[in-house]
Amino acid sequence: MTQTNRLSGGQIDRNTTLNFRFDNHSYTAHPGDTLASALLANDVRLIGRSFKYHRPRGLLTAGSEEPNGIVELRTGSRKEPNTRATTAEIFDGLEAHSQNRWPNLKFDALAVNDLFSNFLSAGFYYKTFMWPAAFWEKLYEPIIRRAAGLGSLSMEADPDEYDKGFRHCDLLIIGAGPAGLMAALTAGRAGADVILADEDFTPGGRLNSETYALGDHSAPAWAAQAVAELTSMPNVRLMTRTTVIGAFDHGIYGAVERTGDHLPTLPAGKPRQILWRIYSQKALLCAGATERPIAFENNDRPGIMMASALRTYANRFAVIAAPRVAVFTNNDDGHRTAVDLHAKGIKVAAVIDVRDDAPSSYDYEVLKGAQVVDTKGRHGLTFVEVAMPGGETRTLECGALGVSGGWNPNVHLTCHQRGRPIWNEALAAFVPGADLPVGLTVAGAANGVMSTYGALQSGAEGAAKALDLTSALPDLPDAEDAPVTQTPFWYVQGCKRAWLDQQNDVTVKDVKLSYQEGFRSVEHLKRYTTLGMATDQGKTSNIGGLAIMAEVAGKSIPETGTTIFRPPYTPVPIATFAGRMKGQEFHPTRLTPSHHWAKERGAVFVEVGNWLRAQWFPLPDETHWRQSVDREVRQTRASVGVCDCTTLGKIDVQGTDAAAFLNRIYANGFAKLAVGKTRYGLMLREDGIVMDDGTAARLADDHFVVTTTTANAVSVYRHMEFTRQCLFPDMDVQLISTTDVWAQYAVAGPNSRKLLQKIVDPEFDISNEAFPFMACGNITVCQGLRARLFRISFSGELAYEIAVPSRYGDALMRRLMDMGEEFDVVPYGTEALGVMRIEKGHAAGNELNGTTTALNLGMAKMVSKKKDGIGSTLSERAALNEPDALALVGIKPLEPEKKVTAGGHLMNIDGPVDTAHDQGYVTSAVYSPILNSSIGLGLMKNGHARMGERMRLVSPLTDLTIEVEIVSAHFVDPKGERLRA
Amino acid sequence: MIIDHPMLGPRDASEFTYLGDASLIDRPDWQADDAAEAFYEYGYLRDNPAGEHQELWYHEAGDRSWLVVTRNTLTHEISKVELARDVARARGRSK
Amino acid sequence: MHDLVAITALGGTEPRMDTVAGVTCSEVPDVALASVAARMGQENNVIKALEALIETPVPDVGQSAGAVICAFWAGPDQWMIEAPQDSHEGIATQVKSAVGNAASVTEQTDGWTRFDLSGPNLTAVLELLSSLDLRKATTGSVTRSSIHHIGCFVLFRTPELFSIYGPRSSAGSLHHAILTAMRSAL
Amino acid sequence: MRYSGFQVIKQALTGHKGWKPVWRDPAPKSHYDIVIIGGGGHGLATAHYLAKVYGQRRVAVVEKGWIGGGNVGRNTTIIRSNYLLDGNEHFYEFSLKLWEGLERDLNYNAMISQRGVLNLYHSDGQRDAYIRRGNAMILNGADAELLDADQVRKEHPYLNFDDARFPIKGGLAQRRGGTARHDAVAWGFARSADSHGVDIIQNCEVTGLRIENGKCLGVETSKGFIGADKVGCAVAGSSGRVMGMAGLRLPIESHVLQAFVSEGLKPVLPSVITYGAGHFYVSQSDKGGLVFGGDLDGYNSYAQRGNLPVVEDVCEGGMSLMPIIGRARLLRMWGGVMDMSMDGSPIIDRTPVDGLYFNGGWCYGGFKATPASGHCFAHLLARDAPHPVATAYRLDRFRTGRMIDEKGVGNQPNLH
Repeated sequence: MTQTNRLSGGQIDRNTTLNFRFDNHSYTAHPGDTLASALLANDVRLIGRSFKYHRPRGLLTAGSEEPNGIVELRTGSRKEPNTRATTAEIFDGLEAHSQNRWPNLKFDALAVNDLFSNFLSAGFYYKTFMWPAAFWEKLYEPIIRRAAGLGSLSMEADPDEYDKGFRHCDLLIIGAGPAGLMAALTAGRAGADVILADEDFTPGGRLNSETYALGDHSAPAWAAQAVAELTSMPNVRLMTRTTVIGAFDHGIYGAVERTGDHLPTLPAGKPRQILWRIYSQKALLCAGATERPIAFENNDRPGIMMASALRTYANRFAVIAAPRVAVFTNNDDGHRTAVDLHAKGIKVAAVIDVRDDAPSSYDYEVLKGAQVVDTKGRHGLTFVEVAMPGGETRTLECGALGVSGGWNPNVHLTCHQRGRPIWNEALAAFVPGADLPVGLTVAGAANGVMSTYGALQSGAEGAAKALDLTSALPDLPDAEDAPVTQTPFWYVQGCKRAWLDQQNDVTVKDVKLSYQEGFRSVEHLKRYTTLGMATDQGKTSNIGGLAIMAEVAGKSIPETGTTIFRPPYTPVPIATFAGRMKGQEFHPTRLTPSHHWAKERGAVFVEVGNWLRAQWFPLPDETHWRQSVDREVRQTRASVGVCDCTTLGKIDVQGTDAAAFLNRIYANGFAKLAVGKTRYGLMLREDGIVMDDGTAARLADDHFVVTTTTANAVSVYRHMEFTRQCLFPDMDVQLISTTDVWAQYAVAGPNSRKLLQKIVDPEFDISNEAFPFMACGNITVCQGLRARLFRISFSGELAYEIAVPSRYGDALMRRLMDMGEEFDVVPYGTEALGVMRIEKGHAAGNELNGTTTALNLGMAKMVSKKKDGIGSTLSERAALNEPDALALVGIKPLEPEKKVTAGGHLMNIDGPVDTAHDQGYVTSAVYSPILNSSIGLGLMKNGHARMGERMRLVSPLTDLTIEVEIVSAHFVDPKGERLRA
Repeated sequence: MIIDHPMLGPRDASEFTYLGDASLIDRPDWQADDAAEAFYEYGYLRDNPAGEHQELWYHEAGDRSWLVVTRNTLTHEISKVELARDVARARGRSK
Repeated sequence: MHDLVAITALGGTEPRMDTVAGVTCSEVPDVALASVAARMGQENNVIKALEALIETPVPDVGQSAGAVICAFWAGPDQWMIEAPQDSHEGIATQVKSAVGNAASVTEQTDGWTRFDLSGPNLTAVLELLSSLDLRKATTGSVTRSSIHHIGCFVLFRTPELFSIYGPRSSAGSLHHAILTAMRSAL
Repeated sequence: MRYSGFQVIKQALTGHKGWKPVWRDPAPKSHYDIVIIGGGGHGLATAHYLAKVYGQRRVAVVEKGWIGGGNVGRNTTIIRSNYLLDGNEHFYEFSLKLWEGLERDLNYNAMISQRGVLNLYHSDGQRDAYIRRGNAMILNGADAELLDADQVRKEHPYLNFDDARFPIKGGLAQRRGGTARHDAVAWGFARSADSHGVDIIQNCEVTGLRIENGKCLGVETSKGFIGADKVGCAVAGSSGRVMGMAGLRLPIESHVLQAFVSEGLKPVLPSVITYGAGHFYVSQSDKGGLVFGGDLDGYNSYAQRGNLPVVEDVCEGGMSLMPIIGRARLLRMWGGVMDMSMDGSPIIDRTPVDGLYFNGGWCYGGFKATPASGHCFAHLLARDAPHPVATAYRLDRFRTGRMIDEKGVGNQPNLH
């Protein structure tokens, strides 16, 4: 027997029957159903358990404000915890499970918490579990943590894809109810670029749930007709299944489009969801209103719902929660539910209205001035107990109770920029305040205009006003226009346990206790009781809590505080915010022109910023990386090696003031650098700390090529543009990056010149005399390919850097390898590069760590005092120039086989080992195959004056203490004879 | 946020890189007697107003212009956007 | 003439071409590029010289102009000059001789990779890639923006053809981003 | 009233009638020995230690709104002492030790949970930096442990080891680090300070500082003038505004830092994890929410809210590090205003104005520092000399060049 609770009519497609499973039972449903309506249709009322007391939970609402009907949707790696059944569209094969229960939904062991609820009052945990100390960590907390949470993750990577997109419009309309549709028609007909976003899969909002007419159409039919017209307009984009989640600065709205959640499986390449960044000139919030409950004894049983939800299920989904229903209300709208249900042949046990002057009915009993004081039914409502005005009580049999405490405008987005809603006495509700996000206005029920006609009218007017339309407003259909006033009724007096936040189990009592203990501001209330912190963010519960706090404080609600909301409007999968930027696509990957060649050679690659660089090139017989690196170093120092240094930043600096500009940028001077020469450049931040280093080659009087470290290429370029545009705006200097233009290779080793002479075209003399150390120039190679040659050395060997247009990098590398065979040429990677620069004592990233000065690095002399170089003034501050300032030193273990550890600290040979006696630290360490010893560079107090001193190198973290000798940082060729050879 | 670039029109602020207070344009004279103190204040002290703030943004993913943006730090409202080079010249900077 | 073999930014010897639902993304390697930046106070002379070179008024902010040799706006008083590679291998030299000391010219040919997207419904693809207001994208307009964290130039040649320039070293990531967006949007 | 399990049971059986307000709601007296501006974590902690440790009896805390409503109530609740530089490390280790005894000290359960903090590294350079840091921690008496990739995988198998753009090479763990229930920290300090006679005056905004010939005489407030021998300012996030009333410019910028929490989930994360290749750190609260954050929005702001690009940046980092969270939903996002100092380290010092003392510049290290900050500020206020573990936090260190720059990014606050 299936769909026993299905009625006639509704907006579902009975020609198609879909199968789905909940807690491993099979059921059927129809297109147009949500999981919630489908469960109700199949008479499933118990759907979940509450957070704290594990009380049985059914559906409270029919929309995205649902706190109770939340499930784990789908299975395996696609399992979605805490999914609202009320917004989950049914699809064939859908599978869902209840959550936060064990062993099963009907018999939940932790329901025992409910028996002890009196001891688990608000904030009880702050007052206990403190003794003995260890018990919290070992016993109490683990128990609390195990009980934490509702749904569970699959613990597998999310296999679906997500996209991000960007859209622009004149007017963004948020919500496609009567106000939103009318606004879109008004703006669309006027030719404006409109985006109309609605979270539902069928636009129309409340119109889809009501039986009254608009003009000569039924409400849903009028909505469908409006949608049809909007869809036909090229300037209107209707985005269904799209929730506008946040209002951000300057008219930017975040919107999540659920493109795949209603599909059994995603088509190849298609996203599950898209995060849209919508850039709007103006925005109109037409988000409608949310019905609010009344708190009374045991008001949390499955079957007790919002009155409007009962109506929605009956009218839109043709589903009734139970054959006998009752309504508990403080306003006329509640009666509308009774009328609609009665018209569908549902037995209305009674309408219980707290008002003595409530409207009467011929069709069913209306209990005026009455209140629901208790309910029965373990897993679902069976009876409600009503206190009559006279004091006697009546018991009504019913399987569902519709509750209406009035309506709250959905002001959420108006608060996203910390705007505060204001209290409206007539509505007894908060309406949007004055301080809205710039460009946002509000229409319809969201603005407190509760009648259908009023919504249509304010939608039309809102759009016209936002776009400054002068044309006449479109004609509006006749529609119900009943004036709405609400007399607040928040909770039934004298009840022991009446729920406000049904998911977090926050009751009226908890709010009163919160007040009693001094937690009296709204912020304290919600933090102390967890009211409104559940997955529904208190959409139905915050206002009740605030009202009760006001009552006990003897203040008005506005005096007590406001309920403001933060983004997102409804919860959003974390993956949606990430889009495609995850896994390998987290950041772009930059490859050098000879990457493919290196791959062929079996290179091992390492990430350097976004670059991939060859780290070393293992040979088939090499089993450990050290074998490869040692070989690369030995071969380079013995003959010749080639290293891809394309990743170094290259900046073209031109203009008549180019030299003067470099004088500002670098601490050392460049004015007198001759054309055809290169110079090492030391760059300081304005605070006097070393920022970067590199070389500047002068190709012409007004043309330099500057190199930066790979890591700092972007920040150095930015710094140069700042200096050029903001500090020296009249300097004639132009900058452009050429990093990607040139493939550049270091050719190093005693045979490097011989190798280059085989490819450099004969008209270019690169002999030591014609092309000495630090020379540079434009040349051609391999019969006419334009290239640049720099005689600079990082390794300390006779070395060059040669650059060719990137497209030829691969070919040049292959050519160098062929031509170099006779010299036993070796390609080397960043590891060997690092070994050789440390052997040579060149400072690099580990030394230029953002805290070191030129003095620390032994380059104090380079900081010219004769010119206005950035950073020179602040580099003179006292503390940066103390006698025992750190200085760059070389570190050698007394026993060569002992390993120097980068990050180890230097301590005197005897004396205590603690921070008070810390002498410095090791910045870089490698094994030198040349010295057959582990070596390191370090920064040590007064280091340059302590050559030959023996120190202890301690690294308690890696459990190491060795004795080392402090030596010059220049382990290899200190006089620099090799690089000048 | 959106920055209305004086040449390019409205652009998403995520295309820009932020530096800080536009007073960073007013780099002191390195030869002045109080240069040390002046550079310390220039480098380290900020008005940090809760309200209108003139600040430097760099159009890194765009045309590489440095801009001076006048923005309210309480509301994020932007009231003025200028090319930093023009501002620097107006403040008397040259070479 | 040298005998070194060039490879494309994506690493092939032949340019890559992919088609999804009638939209084609093709790698265009045979383009010569040079940047021109006016020297201080020489802005007008540069504009005159460039006009002669591209045989049409120099493009305004955010615009491109020219037939065989095309110029597009890259920044204040700064342009990129674009020409067919085989006929203009020495583009930088050619431009430099045209502008003389009125401007700084820099070889940019190998700094960039170019992908041309052609076909219907291109905006559906582009709105997944960049925040540009496509309502303002008219024939000839050029914008520099970032695509998946990669700084690019987007040139709108016609409603059914536009070119994306990205840094050569990021060609693989850019190409992946474009294809992904095509498969998602089309 | 003393809190205990017994008390909870007793009250339950007597209808919870006996629970008293956790702190009084006194009217301000005309004069106090010491007035603390700011009823946040640091201000309340300062009051607690002034009263309990330094025997000060006439102390008031004035708070613009409700106590605990500032950054102590809007952070990601992490406590740790894994710092590199001595100036910081011994201070934060002092703080962590105070955390370890705090609940007994306050007789309030702040749910301090030493579940461990793990900082991942993704390159040899990062590893070397972490080794130096771990050594500094140990040499300062803290605990530190270096893990290689296999050890990390063993403890956190759900991290992305197989499809990572920046593979995890290992991590630096501090087992004693963890989390605390941030609101409870504020309430616990308030309750203790109040019980020691401190007046906590809420909804009392400081509108001015009364300064006569170089001496601070008290504070002008929305509840009138309150005289004080000494005024301590602990309003991180608004330091510029309050110290501006004394005409002082600070080495501080105010920036917004966003934080995020997911819907409640059954336990996933055993400890706090920080991604080394993206802007993302995360822990799981005792209620089951993933509490996470990342980088500053990057621009000066007092707005307590951020924008989408950083939300996306943080989630991109999260998905790259742990793709299992893809289908967990982000429930709520908010922003806190940070005092970002010029070297990323705090300031606890006298000011040029006699009788005016300053505590600020906490960047996003403020929460974990709460007990030590209060203790050291109390020491400074009571003894007029810096506490031994806070000697480096001088206001004039930038003039002399004694910056405490953990990140090495210099005088650009939004990079710290």
